[in-house]
Amino acid sequence: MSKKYDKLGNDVFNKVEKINSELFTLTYGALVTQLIKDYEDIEQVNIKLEQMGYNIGIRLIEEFLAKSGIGRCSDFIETAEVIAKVGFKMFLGINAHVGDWDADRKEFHLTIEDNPLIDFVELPEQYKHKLYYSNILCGVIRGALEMVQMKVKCTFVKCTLSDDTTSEIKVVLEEVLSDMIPVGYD
Amino acid sequence: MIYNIYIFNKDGTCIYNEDWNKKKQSQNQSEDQKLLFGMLYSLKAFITSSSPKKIDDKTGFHCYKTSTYKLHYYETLSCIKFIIMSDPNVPDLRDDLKKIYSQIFVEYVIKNPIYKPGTTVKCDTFINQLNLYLKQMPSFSS
Amino acid sequence: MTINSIYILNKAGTLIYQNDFGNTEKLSHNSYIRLGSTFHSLHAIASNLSPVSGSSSGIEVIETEAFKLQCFQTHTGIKFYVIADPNHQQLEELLHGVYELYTDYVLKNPFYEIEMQIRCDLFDYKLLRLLGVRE
Amino acid sequence: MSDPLSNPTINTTNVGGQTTTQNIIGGIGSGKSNSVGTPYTTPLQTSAHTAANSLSATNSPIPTHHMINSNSSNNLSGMATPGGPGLQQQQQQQQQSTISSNNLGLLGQQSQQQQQTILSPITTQPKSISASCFEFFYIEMIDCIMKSSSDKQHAHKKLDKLGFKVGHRLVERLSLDTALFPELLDSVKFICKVFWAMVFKKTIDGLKTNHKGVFVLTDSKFQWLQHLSFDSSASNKDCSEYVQFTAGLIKGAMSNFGFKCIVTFDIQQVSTCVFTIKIES
Repeated sequence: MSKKYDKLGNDVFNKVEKINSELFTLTYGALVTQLIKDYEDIEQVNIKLEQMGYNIGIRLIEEFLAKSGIGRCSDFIETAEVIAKVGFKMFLGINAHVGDWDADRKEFHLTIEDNPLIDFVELPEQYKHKLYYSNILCGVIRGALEMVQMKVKCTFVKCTLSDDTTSEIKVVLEEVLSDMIPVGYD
Repeated sequence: MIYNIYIFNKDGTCIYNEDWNKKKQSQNQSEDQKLLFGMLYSLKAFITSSSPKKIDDKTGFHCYKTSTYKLHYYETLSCIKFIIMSDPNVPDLRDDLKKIYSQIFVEYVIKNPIYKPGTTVKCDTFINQLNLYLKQMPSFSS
Repeated sequence: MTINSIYILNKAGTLIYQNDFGNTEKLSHNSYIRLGSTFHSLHAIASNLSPVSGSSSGIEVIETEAFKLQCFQTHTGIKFYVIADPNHQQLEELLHGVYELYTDYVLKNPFYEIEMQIRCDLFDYKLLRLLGVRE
Repeated sequence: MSDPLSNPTINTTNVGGQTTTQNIIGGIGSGKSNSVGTPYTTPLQTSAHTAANSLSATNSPIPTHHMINSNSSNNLSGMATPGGPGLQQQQQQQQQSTISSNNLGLLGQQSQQQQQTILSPITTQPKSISASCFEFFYIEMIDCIMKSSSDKQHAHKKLDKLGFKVGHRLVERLSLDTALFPELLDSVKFICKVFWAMVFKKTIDGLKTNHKGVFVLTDSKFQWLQHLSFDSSASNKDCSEYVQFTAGLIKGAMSNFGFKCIVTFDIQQVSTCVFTIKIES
């Protein structure tokens, strides 16, 4: 299945309008340092980045659905593949891999390769394992999936900036939401 | 002939509604919108349960027709509902609704920094682009 | 072109006849009743929602990716609707045929009480032949 | 309009198997500066131009030959033929960093790599992301900064500072090989073409100067306002916060070239932005 989505991810990425990633990397870096100045408490910065990601996700999902033409995913496993192979490729031009599924297929890890956000970034010692520099990505996934009826929790479990070998996000499916029931209807 | 367009968002708010060539003056527009949204909700439930084979409750329903009008329907996976009412002989407008979603709504509403997701749509460019698109359709005023 | 099922509702929207054909999986009798009354109310709301002044009929056709529903309402308010293959083109004709069978083998049957459940074997038999012929 | 020094045509096969002919024409044409009776003369000296539908055809008073015509659908942007090495190098780098396969619609992904390796084997292949990804991030960043302080002016200052930091570093990366301390005029021109093309995928449409340290840059289709539109009955139609960051970018870029300046801007009808750079002596 992931081969199919690999190809789709590449096709969509070739079609979309692209810009040099340095502008994005440098602007994101400037924003993070600004937030660190504003909030001092690193945990607050993590939360703010995730919240910003959420606000981005609820818009970005529309572009994703419109441009990729993806239909409904049959299950959470397919959703994970679509995020990794189409979503990350289409927007960030990078590959991500799905792995470490739990027993009842409600939780998986997303491993991200050459994440443009952290190009040329050196995390000072005092922030290692405290600041989740790319936490905005967790928010984007949460926001986007909530718009397609999946309530998830995303957290960074490994980050190369904190000297881990890989950058990994853990995605946990908490609830499948149903359509809003209008008032007065059973 | 196209009479009107409705766009509903995830939680049932009518975020956009415009009429053209509409002959019947409705007393209370928001009442009509609620009635329409509620009706479509139970119509989709009806369709899902009476369908002989498995059907997607979002992309399954295409349109319905009465003696005086035809309602065209397109719902995205993100539960944004696009509805056009036209005269009964207009062919299925699903592809047009899809184009309105991906080329006009996403570009001029979702990507409009001023627009806050979930609120009613009043962006000028979106309205102009939508009217431009619909009015060049042969079935718009035929 | 497969015909999946046929429903007949009386003036009040109560289900008076339902039959499935081919390998359409069966639902419980109560769900058929519920579906019938839901369609009845949708049919009515649809005519109120008409954007055009003047009276509008209720839902005549519903098109979906899996089936097409065609409805025929008599002047006396009886609704016949059929659920069939999405590309079936002769559903209107078919419903008229069913209506004729209804007038011949149900209304003319002295033991049939108006507005009540239809349990006339002859009607069933003729209906199957009508659909059989059309199959 | 085609230049006698035209290059051989390179046939690049599109990913979809459809053969496309890329007619790469480039030449160091010295664009004549033609001042239209305005006090400001237009020194914008063109160094390369595209053959077809170059901007000068759109009767803009300043015959700027559009270096990269982002909406030209069929031919590749101008490529410098044998000119000063520094210039050629800068062309290639800017050429490769702003090829957008979507705009051209014909260049497939690997034919883009293959074409790049011919042109610039040395510099690393730049990563690209989708433009809408940055756009969504930008919308959220502006909203976040504007909400981070109650005083609007203070928030604008923050945006200006952010832009400054990014502009300074971005130009650092882009101008690896321009002269160490370029002249004032060259720096502004660099911003109008190379810097603007990298950030906004088009070049500045008009540059004027009074030769006394004031430059007026006009972008008639400011990219970051393309999707912005107000409710017609809205009273407050101020969208300056979406341009303030760019003013900071310019300031940062200029400071990297060693020029301290003040950058103001004015948003005109539809989405035209006029930036004024005042050099502080």
